[in-house]
Amino acid sequence: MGTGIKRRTLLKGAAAGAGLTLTTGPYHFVRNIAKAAEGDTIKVGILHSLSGTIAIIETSLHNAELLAIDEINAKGGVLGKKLEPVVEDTQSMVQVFADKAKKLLLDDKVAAVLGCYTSASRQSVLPIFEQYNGVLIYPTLYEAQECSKNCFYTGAVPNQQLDDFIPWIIKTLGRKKFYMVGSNYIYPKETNREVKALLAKHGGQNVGEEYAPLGHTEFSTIINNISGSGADVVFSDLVGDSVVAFYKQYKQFGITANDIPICTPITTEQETAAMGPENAVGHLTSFNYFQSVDTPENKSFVERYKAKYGKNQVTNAVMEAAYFSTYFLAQALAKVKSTDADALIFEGLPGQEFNAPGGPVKIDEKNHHTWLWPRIGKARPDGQFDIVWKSEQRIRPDPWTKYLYPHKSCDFTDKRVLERLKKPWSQEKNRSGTIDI
Amino acid sequence: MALLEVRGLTTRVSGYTILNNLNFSVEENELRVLLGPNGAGKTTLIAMISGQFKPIEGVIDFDGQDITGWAPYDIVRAGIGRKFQVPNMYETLTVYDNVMVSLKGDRKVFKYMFKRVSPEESDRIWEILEFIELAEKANEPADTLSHGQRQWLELGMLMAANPKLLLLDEPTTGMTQEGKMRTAELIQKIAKNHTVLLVEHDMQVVRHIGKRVTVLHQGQVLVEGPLNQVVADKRVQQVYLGKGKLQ
Amino acid sequence: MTQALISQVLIGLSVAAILVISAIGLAVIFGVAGVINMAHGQFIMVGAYTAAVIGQFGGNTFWAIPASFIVVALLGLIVERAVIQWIYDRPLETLLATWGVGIILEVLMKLIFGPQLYYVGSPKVLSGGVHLIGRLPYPYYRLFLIGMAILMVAATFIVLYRTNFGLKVRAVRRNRAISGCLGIDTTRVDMLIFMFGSGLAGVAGAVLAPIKSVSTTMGFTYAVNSYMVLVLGGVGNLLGVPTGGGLIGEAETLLAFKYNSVIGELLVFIFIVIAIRVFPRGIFGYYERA
Amino acid sequence: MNASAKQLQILKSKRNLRRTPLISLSTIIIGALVVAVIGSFPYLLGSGSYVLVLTGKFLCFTIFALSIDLIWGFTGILSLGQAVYFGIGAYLVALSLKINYAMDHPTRYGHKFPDFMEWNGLTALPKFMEPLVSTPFAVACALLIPTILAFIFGVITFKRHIYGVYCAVITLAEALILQEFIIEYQTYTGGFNGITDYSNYVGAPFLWFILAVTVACFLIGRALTHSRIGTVLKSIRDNDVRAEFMGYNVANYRIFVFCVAAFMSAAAGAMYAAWVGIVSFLDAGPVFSVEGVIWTAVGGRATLIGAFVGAFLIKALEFMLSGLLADFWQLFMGALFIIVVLWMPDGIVGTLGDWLRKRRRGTMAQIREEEDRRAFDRQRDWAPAGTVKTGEEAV
Repeated sequence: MGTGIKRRTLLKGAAAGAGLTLTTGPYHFVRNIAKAAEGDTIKVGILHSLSGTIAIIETSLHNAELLAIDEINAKGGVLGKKLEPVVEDTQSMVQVFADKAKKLLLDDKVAAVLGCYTSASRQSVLPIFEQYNGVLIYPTLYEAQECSKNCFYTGAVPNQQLDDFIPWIIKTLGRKKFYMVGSNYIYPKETNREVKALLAKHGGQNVGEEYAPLGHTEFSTIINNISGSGADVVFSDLVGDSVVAFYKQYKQFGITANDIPICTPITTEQETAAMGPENAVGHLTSFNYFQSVDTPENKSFVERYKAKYGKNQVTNAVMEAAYFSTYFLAQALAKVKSTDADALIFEGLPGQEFNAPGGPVKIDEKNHHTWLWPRIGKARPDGQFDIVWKSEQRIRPDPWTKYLYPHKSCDFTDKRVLERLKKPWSQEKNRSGTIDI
Repeated sequence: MALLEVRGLTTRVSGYTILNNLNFSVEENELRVLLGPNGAGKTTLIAMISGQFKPIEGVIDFDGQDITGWAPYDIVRAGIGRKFQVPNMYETLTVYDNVMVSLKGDRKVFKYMFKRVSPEESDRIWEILEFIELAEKANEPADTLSHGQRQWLELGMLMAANPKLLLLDEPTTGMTQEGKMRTAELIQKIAKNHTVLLVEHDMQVVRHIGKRVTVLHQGQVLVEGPLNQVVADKRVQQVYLGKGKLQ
Repeated sequence: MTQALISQVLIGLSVAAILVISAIGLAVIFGVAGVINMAHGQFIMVGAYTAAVIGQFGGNTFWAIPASFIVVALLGLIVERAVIQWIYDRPLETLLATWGVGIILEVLMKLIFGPQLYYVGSPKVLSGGVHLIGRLPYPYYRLFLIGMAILMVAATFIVLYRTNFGLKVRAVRRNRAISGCLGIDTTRVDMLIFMFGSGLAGVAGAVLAPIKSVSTTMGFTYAVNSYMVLVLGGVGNLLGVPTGGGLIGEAETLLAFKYNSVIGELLVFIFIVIAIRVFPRGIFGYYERA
Repeated sequence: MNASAKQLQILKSKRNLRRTPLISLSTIIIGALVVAVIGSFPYLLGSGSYVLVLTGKFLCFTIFALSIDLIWGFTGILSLGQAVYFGIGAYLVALSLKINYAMDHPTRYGHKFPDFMEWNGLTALPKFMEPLVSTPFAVACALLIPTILAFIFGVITFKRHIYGVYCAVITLAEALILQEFIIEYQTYTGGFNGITDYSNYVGAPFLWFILAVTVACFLIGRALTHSRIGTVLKSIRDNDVRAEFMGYNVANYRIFVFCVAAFMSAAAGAMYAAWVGIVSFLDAGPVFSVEGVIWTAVGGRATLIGAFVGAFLIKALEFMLSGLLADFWQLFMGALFIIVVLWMPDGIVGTLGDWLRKRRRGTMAQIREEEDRRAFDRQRDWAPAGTVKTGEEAV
């Protein structure tokens, strides 16, 4: 016991030392190495989950972004410098997203960050980007009702996915009784609100609405309810594992696309491949891009992607967005000839055009969302989609859905907004471009 | 009156009647030896008294109060200490702490929280440690002790708890002959100022201690009386035929 | 309404079957070998991936079942030899070690197969369903699952209670030292029983893959559910598995039918915690003497 | 050995047994050093630094690990639901901060109350949440509610003699329930998104506050485990049946320490929420609980400092590796757990301690000799199956 004193103190010393050095020491060492490389490269943060439940989709975004960066560097980079991706694994946990965002901004001092997939992750990092005035390019379709100064949204917003989709279902398919199934978090809930608004507008009918826990894979009950509700079309915004389990069990309970088709704004080629085409065939998806899009740009994009990541890989809309977002960033950097955040946000990125695989896309000058080409695809027996409808013109993004928020809009060229945003974050915490009209 | 009195005690385990309407009592300051062939219900009786099991019928009176069906710790607080068949202490604690934890005193959480070891208590601990000849091992964790020493340590712990009645369940199991003898002496020392109920197989030990003996058979008292008289008893010899002969 | 309810009860049966199938392997490893196997979910996951690979070569579930059993049993052998055999006497620490094993398995599988979801089809024979009651047909595959559940429980019962090996297993479980002295090769018994349990987990993966999604992260949920089933039913008694599974499965589906899936899950968990407080050793668990 | 030598021995043991002071001087010195280093981070690294942010977080984790160490390492209760108390503490504080923040910073919908309530269809702050507007009240709740909860759980668990594996699994289930609950009632909890975008307190003053609380927790832990009650707790861990038959009401001791631990976790959670500015259901879930257990195991059970080492070491490794080799860094974590369990069951600190103790006893040769003697002693008289569970021989 007595001899224990010295021992215990020795331990405390050793332990404490170990603890501290291990937190700070190597970390700074690594950081300094990175610093040495600085100057001849432009750092770009890649912030996706490579492990955990969301890694399934986010890894493909991460791949697409790296592909684009390689291509850009192959063409000589930007301003004579190479783009240097700083990859972080966010482990599908929102806290880690927040952590790593801080790291990228404070320590790596990246020019901009490409990243996030779920709304949860975006909302967890946005406050940080606003506080430290970074640039986030967010390539995912999302529920809208948001426009932050520090974020550029290159994915579809509801008015680009639903405004034509719902009427099309009602008119062309002639199906009016909707049953809504969704995962239990913000994206499906907001989307379904909009769907309901559209139904009211176009004379559709909402016969049921149900939410399953994220990662839920037992849908027999929900399917039973669907068949009981007399619905003639299912609107699903399930995500992740749930999608696959739902379609499989749907088929096993003997419901085909001819009886009750599943219409969804989120099921991609990746899921149809995972659930087995025979389970998906005939069901409908509304997206701005499908692998089957018939343009030379897309053909070569798919080829290059498969060449880099393997034959059996499929491309999807979110990946396409991730891909052209990277090009947007490169072009913007070239345009403003600096990595200054405000320059990128106000001159660089707005109005950027790029001839994406899915057709020419453009970042809106006013609301920092992206003009896209809505399409409706019908799943084929080979897991690809037949494009059964394509909008004639590029659709303007509408961050504030007009059916829900008629008196709101987002405009970063508006005086009031600019006034507000001139102030530093410490004085003015509201960094959104929302204005009332 | 008797310190411990057991009336009509009955218990069954999975259908077998272990104790069958057992009547039995121990006087103040006596050293009582409990004999009996295997399965006679000796250990069960101990378990009943110490509250490990609840009897189906019957009453256990201790020191004038009915302790039937009490929780073990309450029974201990009432003044009954138990020594297990297998040596049974706190392996990672030092010998000293083992005894210290067992010291008599209030055991309520909050009363106990701020208590320190008083000089008197410390002296008591060392007294005991020397009594059981483990003083020079006071700093060693208990699991470094040999089997015999473990048995002794547990006896020491019981002394520290200083109960009115000690239940000793075969304290000499697995000891060498001289180990047994020394244990027997130790028990006699203890018995000077405690009441002891001893379960023992080894006749040499019993002879050595040799006071009043109770023989259990099939869950009932067969004979009770001074050793030599019991040994002479015909029924006892019958019971023990084929089993360990009473030589 | 009543029709829907009855069909719901039937569906509940299949859910129960799924729970039983995923729990039976754990019942052997946890209940018999006494190892708190946190990697159970990952074992199931490996089984499912085996089925996926078999599928790539054109084999269907019936091929996948033996294949997964063998593969995961071998995996179990490796884990047991490398890790578990040293810590049988420290059950709570098997929890930590196997947690590590689980992580490693997940990462390895991700490195080998990539992060995307994998596809496992159900055999042609079992596509379609039979009209029992209500509007919906009852899928053959779910009948098959119920059959599998019964089969697996029966098989385990026979192995544990009707074979010489099972006798040894139970002997070792009661008292390792003594059975060792009686000339039972305890190491071999431990090894085999762990392999058997793992194999069952593999089978679970193989038969569940066609109705669930197959990804490297699928494991955790199964592990959790299995533990719930076991603890509710009672560890160390085979009857506990179907009981626990049945109760949870039916409760979950009926509650989900009455309210919704999320509330269903919630209520079931609460119900379990209360139940365990009432039966500390589970409904069928036996009490250690003393 | 002869009598006089014996007496000498005894005297020596007596001298050695003079209780170590609550905290030895050298401990104070080194402890102060560590505290000083961490406390000066804001100046060493700049108040905006990322490492600073992490340090505050790790300190909260340290307290969390410490609480697990108290119940697991010292009393032998393995709880896989400790995050329940951490989570409740964190959520209550986060809610209060969020409500206040929303009041003067309109959310993205332009309303004066948390946005997750808005998109779940509320039009105003629900009545029962209005008390949370006062942060002190929220903090009080954050500390008390978990403790009371722990008391209730403790009573219904330990009074029924549930411990070991069953306790582990029940507590696991509790963590799952809370997680489900948070996700389901997202109207009030933010659900899957968690609660974010409120003013956090990153900066020197709050770091020092966290540091102070951490030190306090260590002192409490030390006082608890070093005092006489600590010995009782250890004896319960070693052999609860014997303790019961020594007249200790084991259940009460378990409940007591369980409540203390819950209180610490809650405090850690409360500070965590205020420091990092985001909480999610994961902070209340089973995975986080198990992580805590693993920190304790790696650092060293039954050694307070082990909690500190474990939490810092693993979290630091995790965050560095996940940056350097994003794809397969987790392999190392998995391997680490296995290695620790197999080769250093007492964790890093414990193993170091053993080693030092042995060194002090003399040369390796002497040690081996001693070990042999011990082994011989233990063999000397045949021990009955020492493996038999206590009390099993009864009946």
